[in-house]
Amino acid sequence: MSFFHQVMTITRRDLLRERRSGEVLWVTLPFGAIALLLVPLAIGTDAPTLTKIGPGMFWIIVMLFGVLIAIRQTNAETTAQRDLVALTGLDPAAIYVGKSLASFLLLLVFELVLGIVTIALYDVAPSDLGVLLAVFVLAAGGLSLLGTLAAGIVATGQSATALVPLLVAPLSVPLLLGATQALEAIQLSRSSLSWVLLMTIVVLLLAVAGVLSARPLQETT
Amino acid sequence: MSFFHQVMTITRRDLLRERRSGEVLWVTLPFGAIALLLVPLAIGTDAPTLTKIGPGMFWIIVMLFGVLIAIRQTNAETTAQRDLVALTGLDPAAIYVGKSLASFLLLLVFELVLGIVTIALYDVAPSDLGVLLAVFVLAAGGLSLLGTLAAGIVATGQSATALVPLLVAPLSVPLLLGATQALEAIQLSRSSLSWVLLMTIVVLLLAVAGVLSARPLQETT
Amino acid sequence: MTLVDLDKVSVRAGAVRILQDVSLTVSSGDAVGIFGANGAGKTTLLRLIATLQPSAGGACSILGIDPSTAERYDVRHRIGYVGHAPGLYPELTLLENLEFVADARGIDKAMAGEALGLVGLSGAAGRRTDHCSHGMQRRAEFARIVMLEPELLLLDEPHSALDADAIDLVDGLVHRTLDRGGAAVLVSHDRDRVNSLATRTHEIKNGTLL
Amino acid sequence: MTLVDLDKVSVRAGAVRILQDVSLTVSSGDAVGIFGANGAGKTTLLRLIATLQPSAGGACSILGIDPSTAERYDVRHRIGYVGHAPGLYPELTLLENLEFVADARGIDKAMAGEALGLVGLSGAAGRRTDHCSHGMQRRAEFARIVMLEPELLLLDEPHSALDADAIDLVDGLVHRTLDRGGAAVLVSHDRDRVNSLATRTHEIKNGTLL
Amino acid sequence: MTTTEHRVSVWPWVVMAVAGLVTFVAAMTVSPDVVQGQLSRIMYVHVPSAWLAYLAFGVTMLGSAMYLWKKTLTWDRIALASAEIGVVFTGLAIGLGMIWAKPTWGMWWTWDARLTLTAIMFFVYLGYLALRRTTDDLHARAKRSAILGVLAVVQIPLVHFSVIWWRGLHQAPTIGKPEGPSMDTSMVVTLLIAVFMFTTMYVAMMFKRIELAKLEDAVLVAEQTSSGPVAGEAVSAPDLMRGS
Ligand code: HEM
Ligand SMILES: Nc1ncnc2c1ncn2[C@@H]1O[C@H](COP(=O)(O)OP(=O)(O)OP(=O)(O)O)[C@@H](O)[C@H]1O
Ligand SMILES: Nc1ncnc2c1ncn2[C@@H]1O[C@H](COP(=O)(O)OP(=O)(O)OP(=O)(O)O)[C@@H](O)[C@H]1O
Ligand SMILES: [Mg+2]
Ligand SMILES: [Mg+2]
Repeated sequence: MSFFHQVMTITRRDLLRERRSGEVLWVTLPFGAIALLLVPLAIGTDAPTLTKIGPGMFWIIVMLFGVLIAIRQTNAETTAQRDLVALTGLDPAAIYVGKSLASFLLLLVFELVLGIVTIALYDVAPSDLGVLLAVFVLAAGGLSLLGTLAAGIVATGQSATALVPLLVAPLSVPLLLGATQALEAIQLSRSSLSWVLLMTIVVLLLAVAGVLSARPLQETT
Repeated sequence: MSFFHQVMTITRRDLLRERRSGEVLWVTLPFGAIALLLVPLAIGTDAPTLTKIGPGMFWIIVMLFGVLIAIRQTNAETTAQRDLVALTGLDPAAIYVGKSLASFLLLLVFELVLGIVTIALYDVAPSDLGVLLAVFVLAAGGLSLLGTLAAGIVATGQSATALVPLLVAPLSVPLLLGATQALEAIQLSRSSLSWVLLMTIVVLLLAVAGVLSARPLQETT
Repeated sequence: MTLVDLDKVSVRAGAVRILQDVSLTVSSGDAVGIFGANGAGKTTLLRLIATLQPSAGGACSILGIDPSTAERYDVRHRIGYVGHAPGLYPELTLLENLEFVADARGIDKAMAGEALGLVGLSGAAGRRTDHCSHGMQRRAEFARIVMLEPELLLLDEPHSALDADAIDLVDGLVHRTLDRGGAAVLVSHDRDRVNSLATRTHEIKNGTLL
Repeated sequence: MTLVDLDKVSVRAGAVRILQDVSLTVSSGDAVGIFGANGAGKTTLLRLIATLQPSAGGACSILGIDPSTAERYDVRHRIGYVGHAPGLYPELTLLENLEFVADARGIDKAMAGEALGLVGLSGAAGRRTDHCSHGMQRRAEFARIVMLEPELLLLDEPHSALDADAIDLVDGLVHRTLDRGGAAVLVSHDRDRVNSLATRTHEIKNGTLL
Repeated sequence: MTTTEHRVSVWPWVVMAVAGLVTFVAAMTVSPDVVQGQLSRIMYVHVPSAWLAYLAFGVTMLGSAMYLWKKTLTWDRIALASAEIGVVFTGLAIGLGMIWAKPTWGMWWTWDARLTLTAIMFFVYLGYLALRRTTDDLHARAKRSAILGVLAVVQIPLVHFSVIWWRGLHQAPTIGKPEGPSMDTSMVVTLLIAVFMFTTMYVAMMFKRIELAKLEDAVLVAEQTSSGPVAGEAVSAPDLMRGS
């Protein structure tokens, strides 16, 4: 059976489960939005500051919740469910990509909604929508790949859970940096190409790492 | 059996489970710290701004993760486990207080660690440790009571979990307000009493609401 | 003495009817066996008696109180319920799980280890629950019963997942409970075993007790 | 034809030895019954054969391949494993659960509904899994077997939680598998039922197969 | 349950229409504010909407508290009706505020504390309404939402005092001030008329909504006592041979 078909099977499953539990849509998303709403209250409202930190806030929230979204199901998955999936004979690499794809789509929605909130709240005017979209897609992609990879490591045992932040933190830095810098660049109408490239490289790296580690990771469970 | 003994039973259980899973210590806490670390990266390091937003950032993170900490077990709890606890005949009010107490202690640790990170990172000099401590305790108390209460309100079905953020985040505004304003007050060496009082009132309100609603809530599950 | 008295009780999940007009009386010394097809409503009935499942009509009296009132908190410690899924915390050891219950009931914690010994798990007392086999977890549940000696036993498929020794243990538990003037309700698909154990049996079909 | 060939295989969890020097051969047409006390290692053995449990020594050959190599992905679809806990997603309906499996195996989705009908769950196909009784969930697991018709059946306490009809279904499934030239390994505490079903039985004691 | 219990009354519609019309006329006839010009007319709807939202949520709190005490569903229905109307008024205040903000502040929305807190209040009571959808058991639903209904009220003072606690763009109290309103009397009078009209409108809406709530509950009860499908019938005897 084609790799693509296998990927879509997993993606469909995850999106269906999400539709039923509504975890992302009803828990993570509101939390993120509310966080953005509360920031100004917390740091004292002062227009220039807010406009300055607005985009940064947005990316921090996206980063944090992005990872939460990507590792969400694995924590819930039971041994029986893992056995079931394993015995369908699906290629672990396809499972990895499928899970990442589902998280990616959810994250994209998350980014869009929060993006609107940010624009409304911090009156940051988005310019150069092309780059903006590219950055959104790359950030969502990177985070979902990263989170799914981390989740795979978690799934290998309780003790491993500790590794997740340690793994996520360093790898999310280039993404965060790329995203913020790229947007700043377009604000100052400088070229954001280098930053977009940085993000692209990170995403590709993560994809490769995830696909290659998928089988070894599954074996250890 | 004494109410206090019942409370401690639940608190001990929760802390023991936490020690085993290390969820708060190894996932939530590092994530919070990382979030604080990433903020300067995201918004571009600029000392005065950072010092200005530092405390606010701290409280936002505490708020978000505080809620996650307070509702963590409820989502995981199985029907069999709920039945078990119900049939021990423990007073639901004691269960509520016990759960809150456990979350409170975890949150306190969380606050202290993040507080240190904040001071180191945003060079905000904490003055008047007495008030500071009071605010920390009240914030942790309020959040844990609120989170546990919300978890109880929605502990009926998946669909209900959705509402936790909608319930918690807004209701935590007065806590956030009190905490930030009180600290600002001591920074400007004004009296922070009124804000500490505000927080105290909110905490007491939540405690009363939680205790009174514990039985009706359990009945409905 | 009547321990359980259900009079035309119904249970629903929204519009779906799970139990309808179930009437059942259990007096001390009774061991009532309940049989029925999958999905007939046995577990629901058991949870209803355990005051864990609210009823949608009819009159219940469990250990002399109406479970829809707050009085149920006063009788719950007299009920011993073992369901399909084990009521244990997977990240705790078997011993810690039992100690929690002992603690919650104000019993000496030493009893927990003792009870585990009596169900033949003293060797695994310190093992994480999620590292224990299914049957071991079931045994640990019965260790809880051994420790608390409840008056009213409500056992959902008590013999499943247990080896011969453990099955004897369960049967012994039921007999001891009856001897102490308690009662038991046994839900099972294993008619032979339960028939030999029960003083009386009922069929449940599509939510109605025959 | 040999489907399973274990030669002095051991399984450990850290320092704990769960299985030691287990040798077992299962050829097509065999229905091997495995008995043993709680915690003896039956489930572990079954998961080992299902290529789900890595071995710590000895030589395994499952459906002609070495499960420690990546080849296992090529044979897993020929294995039908039903464990203690149901491998279902509680928030999905029974039908959706089976459709996912059908999808993952590239089978026509219509087969899913059909299989549910064959195990007597057509009425509950649209019901959320966590709203289904324990036995209904077990049945849904066997619906998966009905749908996939695997060559090698690995059933952990296949008869537990099932009513008489469903038990006949399981026995029927085993017979059909054998008739198709497949094989089955049946772990159980219900010796009578398995004895009548198995072509040969083994005892497992403290991790060693007798 | 006989249908005669559920007479559908028409007068509330009339009251609402009249009240709305009077407010409109008043707002349009009064001389415009010197600074704001024609825009100031928005105030006569914006401010009463906000205040009525306060009133509505206050009533929700009372209804909820009374339910927790008396355990009678009438109080639950009052709480629900008032919350729903309050959400409508809050939405109106926000909407008009935004329309007002665009020309005066040059943007639809900004980080102002009152704006943020008003939005949050809006979402909390949406959450309240959503919470009610999560169970069909009337008393379970009432209990759970009542607790929220009581707690959520803290936001009224938050929104009201926000302009004092956080200096922002939004108008500070001009009417509620101790030293009397700093506003042209004709405007104050018009505003008071508007507020009065909005209040009557609220009362009428309450009647309608409670009427509807009664019907909804009746439907639920009927559904839950009617002979619905029997769960057990979903399971039948398997026949494997059909497959082969
Ligand atoms: C989205 C934007 C807005 C929102 C959410 C909003 C919300 C509110 C709320 C909740 C109140 C009631 C406050 C109280 O009395 O406790 C209020 C009052 C008021 N608003 Fe707005 N408002 C918005 C925009 C505006 C704008 C643009 C103006 C005019 C420049 C304005 C002028 C006023 C005035 C004059 C009052 C009465 C103040 C008092 O006397 O207390 N609002 N608004
Ligand atoms: N990670 C682990 N650490 C320690 N012991 C373990 C671990 N995993 C399994 N075991 C032990 O391995 C033994 C075999 O478990 P298994 O589930 O195979 O038993 P079983 O024969 O299926 O028992 P049952 O009849 O109760 O199902 C058990 O004693 C169990 O406690
Ligand atoms: N929330 C719900 N919505 C719809 N149906 C439900 C719900 N909860 C339970 N049911 C149905 O109630 C019926 C009775 O369930 P119960 O667990 O009591 O059956 P049981 O007799 O224990 O079956 P088993 O022998 O399989 O354990 C089942 O058909 C189940 O699908
Ligand atoms: Mg059952
Ligand atoms: Mg086993």
